[in-house]
Amino acid sequence: MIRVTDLNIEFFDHERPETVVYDFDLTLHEGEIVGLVGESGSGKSMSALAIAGLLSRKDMKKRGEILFEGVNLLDCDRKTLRKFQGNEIGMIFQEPMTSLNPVKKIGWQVEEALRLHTDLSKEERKKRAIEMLQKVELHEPERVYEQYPHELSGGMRQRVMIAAAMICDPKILIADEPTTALDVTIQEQIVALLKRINQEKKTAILFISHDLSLVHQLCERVLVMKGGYVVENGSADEIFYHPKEEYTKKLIAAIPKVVRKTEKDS
Amino acid sequence: MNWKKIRKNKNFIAGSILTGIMLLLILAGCFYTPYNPNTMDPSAKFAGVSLKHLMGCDNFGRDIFSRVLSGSRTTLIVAAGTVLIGVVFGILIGALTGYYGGVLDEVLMRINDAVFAFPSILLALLFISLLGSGKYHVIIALGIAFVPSFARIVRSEFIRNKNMDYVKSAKLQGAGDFRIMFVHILPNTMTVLLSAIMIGFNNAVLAEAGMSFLGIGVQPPDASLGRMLSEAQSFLFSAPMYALFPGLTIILLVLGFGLLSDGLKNE
Amino acid sequence: MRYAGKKILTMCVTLFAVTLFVFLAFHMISGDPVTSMLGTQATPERAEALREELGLNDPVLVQYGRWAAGFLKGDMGTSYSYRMPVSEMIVDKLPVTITMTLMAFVWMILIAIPVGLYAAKHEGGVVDRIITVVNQIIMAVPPFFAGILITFVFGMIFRLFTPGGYVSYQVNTGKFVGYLFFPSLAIALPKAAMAIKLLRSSVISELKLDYVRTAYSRGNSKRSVLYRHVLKNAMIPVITFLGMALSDMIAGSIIIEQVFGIPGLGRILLTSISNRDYPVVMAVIVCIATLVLVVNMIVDVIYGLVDPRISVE
Amino acid sequence: MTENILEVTDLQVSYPVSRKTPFEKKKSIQVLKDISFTMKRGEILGLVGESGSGKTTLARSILQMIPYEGTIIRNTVQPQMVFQDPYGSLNPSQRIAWILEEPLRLKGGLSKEERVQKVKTMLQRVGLEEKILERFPRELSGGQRQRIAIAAALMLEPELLIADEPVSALDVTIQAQILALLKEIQKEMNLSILFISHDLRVVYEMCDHVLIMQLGQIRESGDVEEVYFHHKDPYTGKLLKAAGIETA
Repeated sequence: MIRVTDLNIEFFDHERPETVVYDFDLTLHEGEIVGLVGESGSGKSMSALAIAGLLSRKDMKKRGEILFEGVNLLDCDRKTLRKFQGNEIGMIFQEPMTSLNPVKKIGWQVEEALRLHTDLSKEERKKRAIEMLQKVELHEPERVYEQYPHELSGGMRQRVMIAAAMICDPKILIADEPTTALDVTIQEQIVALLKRINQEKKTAILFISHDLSLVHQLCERVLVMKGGYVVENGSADEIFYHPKEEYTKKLIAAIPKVVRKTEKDS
Repeated sequence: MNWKKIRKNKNFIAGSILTGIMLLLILAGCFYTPYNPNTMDPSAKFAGVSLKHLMGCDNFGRDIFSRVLSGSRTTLIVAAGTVLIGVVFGILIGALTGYYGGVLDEVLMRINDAVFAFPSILLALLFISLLGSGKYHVIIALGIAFVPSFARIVRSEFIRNKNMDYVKSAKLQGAGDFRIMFVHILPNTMTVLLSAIMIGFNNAVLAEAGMSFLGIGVQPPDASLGRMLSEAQSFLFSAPMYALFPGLTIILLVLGFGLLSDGLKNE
Repeated sequence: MRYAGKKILTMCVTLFAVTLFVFLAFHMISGDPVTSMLGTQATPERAEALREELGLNDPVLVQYGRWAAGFLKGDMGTSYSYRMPVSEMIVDKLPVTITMTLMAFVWMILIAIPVGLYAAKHEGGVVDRIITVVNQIIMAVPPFFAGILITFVFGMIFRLFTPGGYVSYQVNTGKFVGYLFFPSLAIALPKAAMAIKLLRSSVISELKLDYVRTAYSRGNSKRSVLYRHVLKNAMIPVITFLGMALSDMIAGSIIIEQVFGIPGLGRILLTSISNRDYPVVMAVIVCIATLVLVVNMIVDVIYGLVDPRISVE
Repeated sequence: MTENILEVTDLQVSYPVSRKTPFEKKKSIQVLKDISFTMKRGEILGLVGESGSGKTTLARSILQMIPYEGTIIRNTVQPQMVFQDPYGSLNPSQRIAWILEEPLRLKGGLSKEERVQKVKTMLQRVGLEEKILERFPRELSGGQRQRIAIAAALMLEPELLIADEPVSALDVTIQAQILALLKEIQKEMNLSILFISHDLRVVYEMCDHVLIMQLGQIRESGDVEEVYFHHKDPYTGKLLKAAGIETA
């Protein structure tokens, strides 16, 4: 459905050009959940932002192709790109705290994509927004609709982000470390929610995380990145249990194992 | 600070050069002025700009260049005194209220806010009408008017810092309150404080000039840029240069400090 | 609403503190008015009788109460030098100061908001750089020097107005406002430059925040990100500044009045300071202080309306 | 040497809630409720909980940084602390040498040379080179900063170290290094460590005993093995499941 070939991203932020993503390839099929794993500075977020069409800085050079419904998102004009953003491609971010506009009501933010991409009337938009808030398992959606971001907890905010990203039924959802800032139990709920959305709507999800064990729980396919390169690419089980690359092995070894010590000792 | 960063900081460079030149000229003016700033020479009344009189002469035939030099010195002394009072008391109040919080903070900050809400010129006018005019009264009046703005800045920096983990570890290591305040936290407020000091200089220069312009600031025989401007206003049509030079001097002084302040902020 | 009430209460408390301070300060320095009133005819008995009559033997706080109550009723005492009620003098001049300051405020907004937004939108472009440099210079111009320059350029060279040709609002309101056109510009220019700089940097720093990225990810155009998302957030610090600028301009009008020969509150204040006409000085300072506090209170309330995080606290 | 280094009995901590008007009754929120536990000398005790569970408040009351009710018996010199954010815990305006020397300066009684010598020894122990002494915290990587923070905490040779989420801000590979370092130092110095974390895997790796906290109360405590594989409290089970740890 979306095919990324040979994506290269270069920066001119400092005096010398600095490449942050090299030869990135990815194909995402309908209804699939793909994980993108790496440590900080591995280029995973950069690649995700590029796919979402959110890298537009002047000091940046991009090469390659991101093909979605026959259009190359990397070099199409902004207007075409905007038609996809929020409509066909939704995105959620790591910090639900700062990713919502602090001075706008939740309802306004959730229905924004509808306002931009459809001709629905105000009432219809509100109806859809409240339905969506209900779907992401927020209690009292009517109340939340009228609230401001600072009145919600971190987990609730991330649900609002998901509702806003999913309101136009996008074909792809890009989730950039959506659970890193949350507690484990909340994290589990959000992951379950993403899984359910994926199953119900056949939305393809690109899940970016530094947490290999979390990615293993959620994803079918995994890409491991390091220093801008994809070092390993395969099914989640394969990578988690039989890693081929040295770096992947190191990553897995760094996760503390919970194995009975009696067994370990013997 | 490293040199590479400074070289890129255009505001800082421009500000340093401008302020440097102005300060050098004013310093030189302390030891030598082409003429005595107060000597009148009827033959040179309204003399134009020439090599003899770099900025011409005023209505009494006094050399404007010499008067500008001596006036800027007065202005700078007043500004420095004002900022000194503001910074010293501002740091004390800001550090104590920010660090300890509680009732002391509530009370002092209420007063502070009340004073802060007042335009400094109005406050200075109030003090002048109580104390009478003159250089030292201006310094005290403006100094008091400037304390709240510094206290606010220092206080918010202290509040930001006191909750940081490095302060907690210093406490655990056994550092006392005063050591934490002035050895651990204060250096961390320097960037913000220096930038505020530069802005303070600016406001002090402008306020002093404004008060002298109104005739309630520095009194003769001290020359003052503001007073020169108010005298020059009467002769604006016949001798526009008389107003231009003191005015330009104020602009250059303020511009220099303003650029420095911006440069320090970006540091 | 609760928040607004709180702010009004704070304002009243501050106003009380300020007036008390002003009263006590002048009470201390003004010495004994009885001696100067009786002059050579002073005998201890007559002085004592007059003191009793004027209530000068009461405790200071009672005297303050009487003064404050009189003030509220519009009785601000009698001017020593003009021998007329202070309230009449002030009521006559207050509209001048208020009109001029409001005009300056409008100038500031009209200049600052469009230019600041334009500069932020085209950050790093040629126009933005020119604006930044010009701005930096204008900020350094003292308002009274701006006034002198304007007098010279527009008054003497282009002859667009007659310096010193002030017309009272009681005579001709149109000409009165016309004359204030340039003085208010002189007050507004340096403040407008500061507002431009603040708005520009506020918008630019808001544009770097996460919620802007979210807005783009929903398909917003640059324009709608700026106007529908960023502007309201970016205005929060600017509103604080505009409020402070307005109170500064009220005070700054004192100086500009001198430059353009406008007989407003500033003129009375200055003559009374040099004449040691304390009832007038006190009244003018309290009036200006009240104006400033009301402005601050209004700004606080607007602030609470714009930023939902404030009103909840 | 099996004496208890820390005995906490019936600890209660509450924070006052700010009142809307001065006429309202004073209210407070209880953040720690009936906390009792003991910690043995030389052990690593894990403290697990989600945000708002009161882990950090517990640490602060042990360090006597906040008022509390109940008794805390500390059979030790002043404990030291390692914080989560290794940037905030190092004074940004000072060089590393100054930061490491400061505890010794505060204690007094040592000459400049002796202090420098001690700093150098400690630097070696945490695996850093001497040239780092002239740098500022902002010039170091996250891992290096956390090593410095550990070194600074150990300068006064404490017997009890409280580590509040010391590796949460670090990448997994760096995390593994810092954990290894902490374990090594703990053995070498016979240090007792109260290890606060939200990460159940890390706690299992590091600790001998563990306390599971929720909403200001201890839900379960005991030997790590016991708690992880035979948990009695459903909340522990929920946490383990959420972390994807299979203990069946």
